[in-house]
Amino acid sequence: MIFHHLILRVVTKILVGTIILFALYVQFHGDFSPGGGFQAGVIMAVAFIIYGIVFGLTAVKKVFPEWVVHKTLAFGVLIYAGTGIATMFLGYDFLDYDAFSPAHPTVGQHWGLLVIEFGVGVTVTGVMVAIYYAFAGRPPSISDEDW
Amino acid sequence: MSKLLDLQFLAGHAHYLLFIVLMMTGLFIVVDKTNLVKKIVGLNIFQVSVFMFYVSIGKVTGGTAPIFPMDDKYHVDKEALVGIAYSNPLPHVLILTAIVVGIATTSLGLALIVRIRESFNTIDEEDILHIEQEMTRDDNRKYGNAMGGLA
Amino acid sequence: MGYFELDTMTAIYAAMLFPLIAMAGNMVFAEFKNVRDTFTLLCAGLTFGSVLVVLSNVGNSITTPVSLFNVFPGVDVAFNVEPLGLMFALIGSGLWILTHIYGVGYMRGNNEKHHARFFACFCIAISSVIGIAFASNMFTLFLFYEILTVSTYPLVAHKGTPDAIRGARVYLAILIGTSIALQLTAVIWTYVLTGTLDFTQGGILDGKVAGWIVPVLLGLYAFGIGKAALMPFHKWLPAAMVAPTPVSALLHAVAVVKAGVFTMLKVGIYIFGIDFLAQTEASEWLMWLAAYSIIAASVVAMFQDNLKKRLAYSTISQLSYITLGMALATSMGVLGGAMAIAMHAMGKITLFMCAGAIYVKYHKTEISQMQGLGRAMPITFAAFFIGSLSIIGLPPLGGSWPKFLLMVGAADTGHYIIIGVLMLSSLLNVAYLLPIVGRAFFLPAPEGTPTKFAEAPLLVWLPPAITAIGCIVLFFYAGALQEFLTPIVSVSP
Amino acid sequence: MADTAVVAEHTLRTFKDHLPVLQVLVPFCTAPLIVLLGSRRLAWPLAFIASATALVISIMLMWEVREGGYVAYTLGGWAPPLGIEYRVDAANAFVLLLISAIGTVVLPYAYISIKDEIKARDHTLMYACWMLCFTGLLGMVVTGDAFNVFVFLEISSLSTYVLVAQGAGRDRRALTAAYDYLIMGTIGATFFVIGLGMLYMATGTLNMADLADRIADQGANRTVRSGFAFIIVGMGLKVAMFPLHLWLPKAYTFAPSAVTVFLSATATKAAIYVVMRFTFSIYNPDFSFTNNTLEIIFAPLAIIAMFSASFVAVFQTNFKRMLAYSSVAQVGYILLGISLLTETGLTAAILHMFNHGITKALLFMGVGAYVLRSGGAFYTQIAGLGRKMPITSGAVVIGGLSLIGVPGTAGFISKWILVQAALERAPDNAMFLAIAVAIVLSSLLAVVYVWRAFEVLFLQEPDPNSTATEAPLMMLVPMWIMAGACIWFGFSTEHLYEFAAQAAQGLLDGSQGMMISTGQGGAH
Repeated sequence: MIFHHLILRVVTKILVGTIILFALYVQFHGDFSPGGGFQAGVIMAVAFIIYGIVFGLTAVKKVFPEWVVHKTLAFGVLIYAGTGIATMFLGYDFLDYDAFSPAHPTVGQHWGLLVIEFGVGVTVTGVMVAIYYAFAGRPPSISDEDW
Repeated sequence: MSKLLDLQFLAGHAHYLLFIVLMMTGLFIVVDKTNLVKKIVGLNIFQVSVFMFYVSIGKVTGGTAPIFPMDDKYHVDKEALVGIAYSNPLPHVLILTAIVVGIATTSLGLALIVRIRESFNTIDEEDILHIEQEMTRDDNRKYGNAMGGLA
Repeated sequence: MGYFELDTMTAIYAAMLFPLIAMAGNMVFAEFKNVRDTFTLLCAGLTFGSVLVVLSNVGNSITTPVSLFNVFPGVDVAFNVEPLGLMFALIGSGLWILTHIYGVGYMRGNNEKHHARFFACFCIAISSVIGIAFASNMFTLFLFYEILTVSTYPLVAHKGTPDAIRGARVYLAILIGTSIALQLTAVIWTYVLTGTLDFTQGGILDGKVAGWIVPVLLGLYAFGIGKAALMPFHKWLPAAMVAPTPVSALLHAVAVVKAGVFTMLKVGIYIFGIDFLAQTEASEWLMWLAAYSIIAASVVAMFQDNLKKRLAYSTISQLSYITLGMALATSMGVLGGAMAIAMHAMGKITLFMCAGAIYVKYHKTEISQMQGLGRAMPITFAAFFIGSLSIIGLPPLGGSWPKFLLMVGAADTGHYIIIGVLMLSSLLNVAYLLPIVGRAFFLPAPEGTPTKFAEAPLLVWLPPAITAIGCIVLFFYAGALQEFLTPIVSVSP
Repeated sequence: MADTAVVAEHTLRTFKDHLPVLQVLVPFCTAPLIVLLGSRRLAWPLAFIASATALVISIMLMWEVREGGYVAYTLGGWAPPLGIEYRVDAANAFVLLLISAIGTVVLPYAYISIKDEIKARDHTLMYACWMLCFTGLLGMVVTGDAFNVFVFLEISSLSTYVLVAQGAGRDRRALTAAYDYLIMGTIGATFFVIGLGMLYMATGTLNMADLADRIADQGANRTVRSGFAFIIVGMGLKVAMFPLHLWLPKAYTFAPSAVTVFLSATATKAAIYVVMRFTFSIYNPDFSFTNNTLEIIFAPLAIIAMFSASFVAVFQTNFKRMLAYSSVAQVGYILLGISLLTETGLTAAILHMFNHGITKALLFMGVGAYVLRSGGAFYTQIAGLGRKMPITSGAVVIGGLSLIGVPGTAGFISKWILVQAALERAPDNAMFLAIAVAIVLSSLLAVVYVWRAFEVLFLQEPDPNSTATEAPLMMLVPMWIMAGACIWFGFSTEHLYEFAAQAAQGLLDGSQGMMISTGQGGAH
């Protein structure tokens, strides 16, 4: 835990929340304005990464443990695929969102898109954070046996 | 092309030229540099050139971002649509995928480099090559006379 | 007896199956040698029995092919019976019984290792011989031809000594090499040209091809059938002599080499057709090559001191008789060749078994060491004597007929030089075979050579004695045999 | 509940329509599931169930297209050419079957081999990667959208790099092998994308069938041609086409045995399928440039590969590496079959894809078993194991014979048909006679390198203090399934042959081949 760089830490603490908020905005606004899962995911990840950079890996791992990261990224993919499977169970093609409200396809598309974008967002967040952990979490030189 | 150097033609295809230049730069780095990380960088430049190529395909002169103008109730307002040219979104979408793939490749490559660094203590191709030749020589010293008789 | 009411195809399959059962038995009873060997003997008997059933059912008529299964459109694994194949099957399975008895005696008397593996591979070889004999198209024949090659490799390399391995390598390299590089090409080419591979009376190529292709194709076949040991692809035969004698006896005097010349005859008769060969004169060169092989091999044989090597070279020259018979492209020649298969088999196996007997008893391989051994092993050497006379082709021994027929065939086609060649080769045979017997009986035995009667074990000297008698018997049944074989040359409507 | 019953009934009715997407979806969902559960005990069963399901699906697909025609499926209900379309005809049904069958048979084997060769903590992720690789390969083959091919290609490649790198536990050279493969593979994939971009410029579509039509309409122009060049080179890297094969031997040698088995039997095959699809269906083979590429570039390269790679294989001292080189040579056969441009030739190529798949899988499995028992694949390490591990070695012998192409084995059939194809063209061009001879001669080299292995295995004396025993049953069963397949398809090939011919026809019909529709898939 690093105790210097007061300004950095204060600013970060303020920023992280905002970043997450913005990420959520991009996420859920993505289906009718620029944005979407990919961008939102990366932004969300940025929140954690900046936290990690400033407060150290151990701190951020307390907030967002590594195993949770792995589950998250797997879970996002499942949300995505699950949506498709759901449409299939409703008797439509894979990922045919009309299934969700056959009466008003637009609405169906809207919801479907929202869900899968959420899945994408979750996955991207997970992946980005995972990559950050993977590289940041490695002491520079370590013998092959003990890791 | 009557003229030897058709400037108009070149100007018209500037983005292709740029794409080619970038691509060649990338490839050259991949082939020439012995530092594994630099190779990855070269690979990235190479891929980026392709992304640019795709994006440039999608451009429609005077086209704008392909998003329907909406009124406050999130309904497409028909009259705003009139006379708007949209760029072709498909290449951009494709490239979004390609970019993601690129990121995955890069991070995987870097991860491999980290491991290589850990087990070879170098990220320079030449040195690694020497080490590996040494290993092969050891193998042959240990098992080399295993020709199972003359073939 | 219900057993004889087996229908022909079942009998054929049975004949191919029993050896495999025997193989399985060898694997299972690997440890109990008596059980194992009796079991194998039983299977050998049954195999011979089933072939006899085929004989009694079919006689010397030619049955229509029955397809076992279709491999891919236009090519299938199918079998039929025709006199030549039936004769080959009879020889193969019949002599297997004797050789097995002999083999048991030899392997035990010589205390070789890995009996089970040895006999197992032996069984596979026999099974594929039966397959070759009854194959009704070139594909099937080629299939079993290759299985035979692969299954005999472990037998040749059996001793596992470096030179055994080297010999086995030569064996494999030449046989696989020729068959894949040349024969396979020829077969596929034939298939592409004619769209069929079935053996049909009068050949399938007639009218399909002409000009330069015919000799080329014949060449691909003639050299591709490496087992026929046509020069220059004969080296494998001497090389394979590193194998234990039973192998040399059955496989390199009967099964393998005869499979080669048998294939050669089949190709000549049923793929090209004698008349087609005759009119295109495509086989002219092959005839001369065969003639050359006959003389050259005999000459080489004269200078071999190792008994088995000498016999090997003599085999090479004898095989070329059969190739010659095919190349003469006359019915007489072909008949001669066909008969030579039987006669030579009988004679040569005798000689090899005798050689083995000598080795088992006194571990002598070089002819020069065998002086005066005749007093110790009279029966063996008597058998050897008869065998050599049969090879030379003197009446009253089986070997005389094929030579006679070949000469007639040569006379028909007006190749009088060939007659001379045959004469000469007989003289050469005399020159390289009889001295062995002569030395054994009449020359004074050097120090250390036992002189009082001490034969090899019963199991080892009995079989050659039987085959020797067989040589004499065959002389009197030659006519019948010729009768039996005639259908193969009479072009059916 | 009533409506669930309705839903269930509805689902059953439409299950058949969903086959194409399920083929990919099942393994695709399994991968994250394995990670999510994160249980070492559940990972393998899940993977196995997924592959088995994929196998069943591929068989059902094959059954649907056996009469020719195709099954189409539109993703998200967007009609092609706009939406992504999955389209299965005889050709890809065949490859799908090969891949899923191999995947299913290899997994039980992999269970032991992976346990032995890889640290326990990596197992779950390992199987997840395996599933992703499986997904990618199936996807490459099943999809009817050109860009989708690239996506799946990358999915499979990325997971492949990871899988190869797993060999680092035994030999650190696996890392560099994976790295080299990554660099080359990425360049190849990117070339492929450039090619697609050019196609898109020229035609404005990425749907294969649509592409085929438009190219047929507008004929060859410079963009289309250069696109072809990029695609062929890009895929050539993945196929390990002769001069572009450098990554293969190293990757196959140092990857974990199970991974090598899986990759050698499937990865190159999927890439070859893509090459076939592009050269024959999308680029109409009547185009002179397609023709020339095949006859002037593919054929010579293939022949060089057949000889040079086999020749190198002869002098290897490591069984695994030897087999890797022979793989390069065998790819040569397949490409040669493609370059003959006749239906027989293409049939031979497709058949050889299949036969070589099972043969190589069998042989590499054998190597894996030896590695498991004697700790290495060098000839000195496996010397005399033929007596210590008779059952394994028996299977290896069958595989070796099939690799040589001895009659009675699968390898013989495809070689036969290949030679036949060459000879059929001999009358109009004597060069093909030479090619036929080249094929048989190169298989003689196969005799040499295979037989060396046999002699080492059976004729050399085993190391006295080696404790090698017979491989465990879970390895033997898959091996003998493959061995049985080698024998079976060496004798009764007719159905396989007819299907391959069917596929070849479909491919050779070019754009028309993709137009004939009998089975229309897709719900509603």
